[in-house]
Order: sequence, then structure tokens, then C-alpha cells
Amino acid sequence: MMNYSTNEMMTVAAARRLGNDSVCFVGIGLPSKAANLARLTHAPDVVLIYESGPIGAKPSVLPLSIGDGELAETADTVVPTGEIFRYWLQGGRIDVGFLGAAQVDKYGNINTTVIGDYHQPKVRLPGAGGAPEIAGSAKKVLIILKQSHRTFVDKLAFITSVGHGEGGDHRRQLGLPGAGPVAIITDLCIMEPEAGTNEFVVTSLHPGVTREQVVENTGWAIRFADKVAVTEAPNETELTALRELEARTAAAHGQAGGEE
Amino acid sequence: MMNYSTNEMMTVAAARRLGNDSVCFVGIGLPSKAANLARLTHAPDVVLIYESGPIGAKPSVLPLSIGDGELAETADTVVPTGEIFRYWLQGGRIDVGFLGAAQVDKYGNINTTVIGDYHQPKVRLPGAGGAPEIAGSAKKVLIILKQSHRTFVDKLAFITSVGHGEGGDHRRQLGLPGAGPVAIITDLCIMEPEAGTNEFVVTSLHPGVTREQVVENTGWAIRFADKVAVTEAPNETELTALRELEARTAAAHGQAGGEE
Amino acid sequence: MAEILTLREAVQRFVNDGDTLALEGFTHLIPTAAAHEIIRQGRKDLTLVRMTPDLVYDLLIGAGCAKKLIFSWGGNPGVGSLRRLRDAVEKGWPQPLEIEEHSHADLANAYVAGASGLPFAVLRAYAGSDLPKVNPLIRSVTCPFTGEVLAAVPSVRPDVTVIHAQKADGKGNVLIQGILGVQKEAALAARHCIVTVEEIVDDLKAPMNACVLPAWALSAVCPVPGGAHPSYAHGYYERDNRFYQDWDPIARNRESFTAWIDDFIRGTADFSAFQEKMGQARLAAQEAE
Amino acid sequence: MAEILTLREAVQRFVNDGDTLALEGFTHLIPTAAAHEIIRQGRKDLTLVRMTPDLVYDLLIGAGCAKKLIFSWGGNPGVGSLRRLRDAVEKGWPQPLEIEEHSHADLANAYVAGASGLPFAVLRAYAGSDLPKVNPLIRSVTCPFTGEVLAAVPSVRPDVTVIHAQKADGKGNVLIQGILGVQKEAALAARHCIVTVEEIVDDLKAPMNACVLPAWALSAVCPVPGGAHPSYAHGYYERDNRFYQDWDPIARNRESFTAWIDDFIRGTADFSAFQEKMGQARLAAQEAE
Repeated sequence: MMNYSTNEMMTVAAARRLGNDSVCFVGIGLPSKAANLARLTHAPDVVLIYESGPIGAKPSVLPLSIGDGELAETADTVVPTGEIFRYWLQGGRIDVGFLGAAQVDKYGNINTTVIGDYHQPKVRLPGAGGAPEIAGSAKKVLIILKQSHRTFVDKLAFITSVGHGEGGDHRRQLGLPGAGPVAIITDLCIMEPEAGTNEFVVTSLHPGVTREQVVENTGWAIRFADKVAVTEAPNETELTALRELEARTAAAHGQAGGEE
Repeated sequence: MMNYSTNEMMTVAAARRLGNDSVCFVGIGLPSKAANLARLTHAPDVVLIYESGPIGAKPSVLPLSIGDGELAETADTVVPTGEIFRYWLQGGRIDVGFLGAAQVDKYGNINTTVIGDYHQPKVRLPGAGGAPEIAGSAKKVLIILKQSHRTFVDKLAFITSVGHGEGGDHRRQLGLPGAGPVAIITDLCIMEPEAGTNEFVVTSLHPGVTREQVVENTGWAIRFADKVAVTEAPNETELTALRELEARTAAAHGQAGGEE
Repeated sequence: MAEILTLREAVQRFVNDGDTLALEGFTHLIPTAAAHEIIRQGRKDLTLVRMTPDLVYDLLIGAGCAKKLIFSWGGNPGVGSLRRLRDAVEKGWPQPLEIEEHSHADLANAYVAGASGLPFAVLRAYAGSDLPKVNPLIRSVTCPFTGEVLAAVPSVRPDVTVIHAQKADGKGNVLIQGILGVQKEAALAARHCIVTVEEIVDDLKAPMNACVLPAWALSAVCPVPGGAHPSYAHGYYERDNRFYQDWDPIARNRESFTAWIDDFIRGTADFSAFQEKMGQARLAAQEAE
Repeated sequence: MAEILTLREAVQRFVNDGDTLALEGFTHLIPTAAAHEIIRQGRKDLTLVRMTPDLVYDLLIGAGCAKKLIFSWGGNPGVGSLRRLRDAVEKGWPQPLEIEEHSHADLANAYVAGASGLPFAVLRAYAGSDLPKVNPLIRSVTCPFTGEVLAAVPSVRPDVTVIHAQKADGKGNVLIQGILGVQKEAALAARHCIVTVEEIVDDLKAPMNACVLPAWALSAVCPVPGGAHPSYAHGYYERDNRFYQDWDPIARNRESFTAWIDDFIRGTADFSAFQEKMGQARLAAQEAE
């Protein structure tokens, strides 16, 4: 078995969640990396849609921006951004919304707006982008981000994009069409919403990761499912595809595909 | 001077109302013929927009349908029909809406829907098409149709597309953005709205036409402006251009450009 | 995900009695072959949606397939009336036809709203027009910022949309070029979309920003060369203006119309058989002249 | 009707202090040269609208041109924060910056509504999000058919929109290809639109359904080759990823930023002089390595 980093484990675990033939609305950075890894391995027919306009993008290197020329050149078609949000996302045609986050809470709500008070911010984050409506309208949502006390927080300063809201059937009460987040994939584990409460609980630990590590790196009292699996380690096919993708990206851009 | 028909006079008189550089939303049939005659004579830069999608069409023969291939091939661009109505018409970018009609009343309101009761129609006409919103949103409107007792009626069975409504400032009260119809051009005369009442009165008689003829062919008590001009007869340039256009059309389609 | 099917299979699988059906194509790429096949299969009680009913809906209405028509302009372009549509509205033959009437701007916006997953469309329309008096589905909304009152109309969301396009690739991705009308919106507004195409090619060679409908947004792609006749397919064939003129006497009375569809549509196995029969009839007519 | 002008003339004629200004371009075709020229001409109190403020608005905000920002995602793509934007929001330097914050779907719809001449846009958005709590312009409307409550947002209708495109013809008709973003809508939503282009050609050779803005819908067309740097112009040059990285230390503190714009923008006569100076500086930096 090959050695691999925790970041590689995270990307591979996220990629595996994308089925072939699914239509995926891809955020830039980690989601884009995982989605393209899926396309280059088990899901060659996954359809990647970027908010800048490309539908069916098949980039050979990772984009640095959400609208790199490579995305347009490899797409089945390139439509206006308004159409992406109107006909394709709101129109109910996205199977999977694949999001990153600055912070997430136990119900899969996401903050990408601000740390501290909105009007007197400690840290001003980039803002919503496409996430609120991806989180609302995609049939399901996957969230990928590195786990730490600062990113997995008990109480978000700001809910930019809703997950399961206050838990339970709150999301349904809000009238949102999509099912919301079905998994959070981190460098330590996979969390999934518990039936009933819709609180995210750990359902799979990556190989070698302990429960204590997860607890230490989570800002709320994280719980574990009755049965916690061990994530299958990245196999050679996955790792090779990922590393070649990153190498092509570095060669093309002089930098890695954005992690942010 | 060349001989000419009353239909030719009507088309030429209508064409003259289109300024160069004006942006014209063109209905099929008589409006399309007059607008293209303008483009082929004094207004080479007039911009013709058809509801099917062509912007800046420059057909060498008259279209039989509102979406003939010739319109697409000669246009600056071809956009979806929804965009025509949304960005270009409702967006306030049309200088002149050029409409035909089945019936018109003294305030320039148009019926293209039904003769008799709507639910028990004597004659079912084609319906609204693009006219209600062209009549509403174009900065000004020109109406072209052959004059008769049956087409210039005192009371419309149905107002499909509004002109000056009930007259006076009724149109403004309705909140319509455009100025409404500024002329009705017929095979007998030109009518324009009287200041204040916005009732259409005859402001120019075509050469050889008498007031009696106009009165006989109008279903309401038509009035004449204080000064009634005599329309300038079609000149050789205009007639030649019109006849060549019609000849090209007949040769291409095996029929004349639709009069309906 | 689009399957590549015969038109017969596609209509069998996706078009049901009672469905709301949109056959779109704005003078260009009108899906005539699909209308024929729906008549052949004897579908009933359809609610037909189309901006310009044209000959395709004159056919479906006269053949007794429709109970309701949602439209904005019903004529035979460049010729005159739609005789079967008028007979149904004015005389209730072959059955009463409920009509729901809009303007082009309204229906175009309603398709856009349908494609956008919205229940209604907002537009500046109808002030001073009598149409809202006869169509209770033309309502209003007030802008929460300016107080302006605008028209609100229900979005169009057909059970099935059928359009015709120039070509598809082997996966079922479709390219439309030229006059686009509301086809893309009609396709995306529907639960199922069937696309008939002139041909299936290896590579669409689509310009980067062309109108492409991806296979996964469609239900069926059916090769039907000539399937838009008598309208045209840009780059393939021109509008058959003669047929639009010939249609008027055929559709003018009930007997000649019924004889025509019994002979040419119900009496042919598919569109290609129709084309052959029509070609022979025209040849015979020419020789008789 | 578009006049073909220098960028300097176009900004002098159409951009005024206090205007609402949209510089659009979604990672592609960002109108950087126009932002420079607005700084050179010292415009003040602008309300800036843009989905992704990017480096262009970091420049304008840091240079003191802006009093308000309407946006939906403010970062340096692939690098990190916009330092000048954050300094203005967090510390009020060089002046307080009012922010009005939306999501991408909201602003994209708001541009569409602006281009459509509507006062507001309707979309399914924001349920469960805190954004409506901090943006009183996110309101709601109720569907008059289904009763569904949807988000209503004001349309964007700038005084001036500036976009960059690949080419124009001699009349001023503009062709945009590749990633289109919201440029067409931003152009048509504005009272005036300035388009900077890579080149002016005899014939656009535009595919039939390409994104073409007709000259008569524009105010000015300005040839500015390279004017979208450090973003890219599809078919002309690639994204200068290095510049996005280099921007971070320049913008990181007030002194280095001010020195940079004094030197490279206020200290150059136009974009071509900027390009020359930038080229020399990069050469010198390479030699020093």
C-alpha cells in the first residue's frame, strides 16, 4: 500500500461519494479537486457544472479560479452565469452540490461570511458566493473541509448557507427543495446526519485516526454513530490519479489548484 | 411620375415614418414590408428586430413567417424569443413598435382577438402575439392597415393591445412606459392623435383621396385636423425599391410577402 | 438521461392521455413528425401549449387529441387562419376546445419561469388590454421596492415537451442553431423532453456558447430526418411555403381534413412512410397539372 | 449608439462622481484597465456593484474611489483575501465602506431583472440564511397561484457598466466568447455601457447565436489590448496567475499598496504605459532573482 497524506485521504473519500452519471455543482478548491478526481477514476460520466457557466467541464488540470479557460474549452456548453443559477440549479437539475466552508456547525450549516459581529467583524470572510442556493436547491449536498476546533464550531457567528438549520425537520419546515447535506468529509473522518435529529455524527474514521483526535478537533460535543466504520485507505489508482492531477496542475499554473 | 397603387402609397408612407438609426420591433406582413422598404431607401441603418429572435435583420426578400431563415442569416445576432421580449422590448430598447391590426378604434386601440363575444365568437382571429407588450413598451408605435368600415370601428369587441385607451391621458394613468401610437397609416390617409384628446384625426390625405372616401371607410365619426396635408406621392426611388423587393420575394417564395 | 429511440417508442413511453404537452419551435424546427405520431397513437384529452399553434396543432385539434389549448397567436403564417382551430373554438368540432389565451411576452416569460423552477413569471404586460378579463390566470404582483404593479402569470411546466433540432451526438447531446424561439426553455421546463433530430453525428462541433441541451437533461432523442417539414431546419432544408398554402384547402372543411389525416397520417406507419406517400401525391398532382 | 473612443475619453464622458458603477467579468474578461483609468481620473463616492469584487475593486476601494460595495463573494481567487476590501470593512481605511451583501444567485438574477427593465427579481433563495437579517433589501413576494413565498431582490440598474470583450467591429458591435458571466445582463441593465476590447476587426465572424452586443445598445467601445490583465481573454492571453499571487503582498499593507498605485497607476498616463512599466519592473525583478 502507498503512503498518503490526510489531505489525500480527505479528497479521495470525498471523490468516492460522487456517483457516475450524477450532475454535480462544483465549488472551487477542495470540491473541485475531489469532483475531478471522481471523474478521472470511478465516475467518468459525472457531469461537472461550475457557476461561471461551463456545463460538463472535463478539465485536465485543476482550475485556479471558478472560470478558468480550461473549463470552458472542455465543457459541453458554456452558458451565462444567470442561466446556471436559474435553469440548472433552481430548475432542480443538480443532483449534488459540492461545497467547501470556512466554518460548519453540527447541523451542517455553513458560515463563509464573517467571524465576530457582522457590523464590527473580527475577520471578514469572502461571503456567500453561490453556496446559499446550492445548499438550498441541490438534491443533496456534500461538504468538504479540514477539521479543527476553529472550523467545526458549536455556534456559528453567521449562517451563510443552511444545512439542517436547527436540526430535526427544520429544513423541511423552511420549505427548501433539496435534502441538504448528507455528508461532511474531513481529513479525519466522515460525518453523516443522524436519523431524526439530523445532527452530524461520525460514521467513519479514516485509517489511524482516533476518536480522541476527532473530539479534540471539533468545537461541539461530537457524537459517534453506533457503528463507526474505518474508511478504506486510498488505493493506488486513486492516489496515482490524484497526484498526476496535482502535478499537471502545478506544471500548468505554477501553483497548486487553490485549497481555499 | 410613376403610377402607383393605394397599397404602394400606404407602404411608402409608412416606411417614411422610420428614421435612420431607429430600433424597430417589426410585426410580420405590412409592417415588415414597410420597415424593409425604409431600410432599402432612406434609412439604411434602421435596426430591425423580429420577435422570433433576429436582431439587426437585413433580409433581401420579405419573410413569409416571423422566423424565416433569411432573417437569422442576415442578422447581427439571433437570441432566444424570451430574451427579445425581456431584455430588448421590456428593457426599454425599442424606439418604434410597428404593428398591423385586424381592427382599430379612434384611440388607436387594436383588436386581433375576436369578432363578437369572446366566448361565443363570430370570428376567431389569431390572437395577441407580441402586440400587447409592443404596444405597451415601445417608445412609440406605428400602426399600418387598410382602411374600411369593418377595420376602423367605433367600438372594438375586444381590446387586445392598448393605444390611448379611453383617450386623453388614460394611457399615462395605466402606467405604460411607451408613448403609444403616434400614427395610423392606411391606404387612404395618415391619422395622428390630436393633442389633448389623443383621438386619431386625419392629418394627411394621400394624393387623389377625398375626405368623403375617408369618412365612408371609417366606422367612427372621423375628424380632420385643422390643416390636412396631402401626402407626397411615392417617388421613383421608393417605388422601384418596393417593386424590386416584392419581385425578389415572389421569385424566392413563389408568393408575395404575407399581407396578413 | 436521453435514450436514443424511435419516435414511436418515445411517444409510447413518455406521452400519456391527459398530459400537458408542449410542441415548440418558433416558425423554425417545428416538430411536425411528433404531432403525426401522437395522432397515430390516438392520444386523447391533451392540454396543448404552444405560442403559435400553427399547422401542428391544427392537426392535433382536428384529429381530436386535444381538450385544451394554451397559446398566444393562432394562425397559418403568411396564409391566414387555422381552420381546425377555428372550427373547434367556434363550433366545438370534433369536440369543444377550452382555450387559455396569453400574449407572446407572457408565454415566453412563462417558459423561462418554468425552466427556472419558479411557479410564476413577472412581466410588465397587459395594462389596458382585455386579455386579463377573459383569462383569470393573468394576475398581478406588487414590487416590494417600488410599489409598481406588474403582471404575474403561471409558469409553463409541461409533462412532456417535444422539440426538433438539427443534430445530436451519439450520447444524445443536442445542438440547436438559428432561430431558437423558446425551445430550450420549453425543454427544461418539462418533466420529460423528447427531441427529434435531423441526424446523429459523431461530434456536434458546437461553438462554445451555442445552444446545446445536454443528454442528461433529456428523456429521448429520435432521429427523424425532415421531421420539421413543412417548417425548416436551418442548414438542412428550407420552409415549404407551398405546403402552408396547400394546407388551407385541406383543413378548410371537416371531410377533406379527415380524409387527409386518415390517408396520410393514420394510413402511414411512420414519418418516413408519410414522406414517401406525400412525395408520390405531389408528383401525381404535378403530372395532372 | 457606441462611439469608438479612447478609454480616457469614455471614462471622462460617462463616469461621474457618485455614480453606481458595475465592472463585470466573471474571472474572465475582467475590465482592469477601466478600473485603473477611474483611479487616474480620481472618481469619488462610487457605489460599486460586482458579484466578485476581485482585484479590480480592491484597487478602487483602496484608492478611495468607493463609498459602497454591492457584492456576493469578495476574495482573491486561488490566493486568499482581498486586503484592501477587508481593511475598508474592518478598519474603515481609507474611508468607511458601506456593504450590501447578496448571494451569487441573487445578484445574477438582479442583473437579469435589470436588463429586463424590471424593478425586482424573484428567486428561491435565502431560506434559513442569515443574509436577509443584515440586508434589508432582501424581501419576499408570494406567488399568486401557489402561495409559495419567494425571495424578492431589487434589480441592479447601474448608471454605468464597464465590461471587457474580445473584439468589436468598426461600427462598434461587440462579440464575447467563452465564459460569459453576467456581462451581457450588466451591459443591458445600465444607462451607459462602456466596452473595452482587445481589438477592432473588420468582421466579427460571430456564430449565429453568439453573444453579440449591438453597437446601438452601447455608449462607447474602447480598444485596450490586454485590458483584462491579470484575468484572461479567451483566444488572446491566459490568466496571469503569478500576478494574483504578487498582489497579496502589495495589497497587504496600506503603504505598499499606496506606493504601488502612485507608481503604477497614478504614475502612468494610460494602460499601455502601465503595461510597459509593469513589464520593466518584472524584468528587473527576474534579473534580481
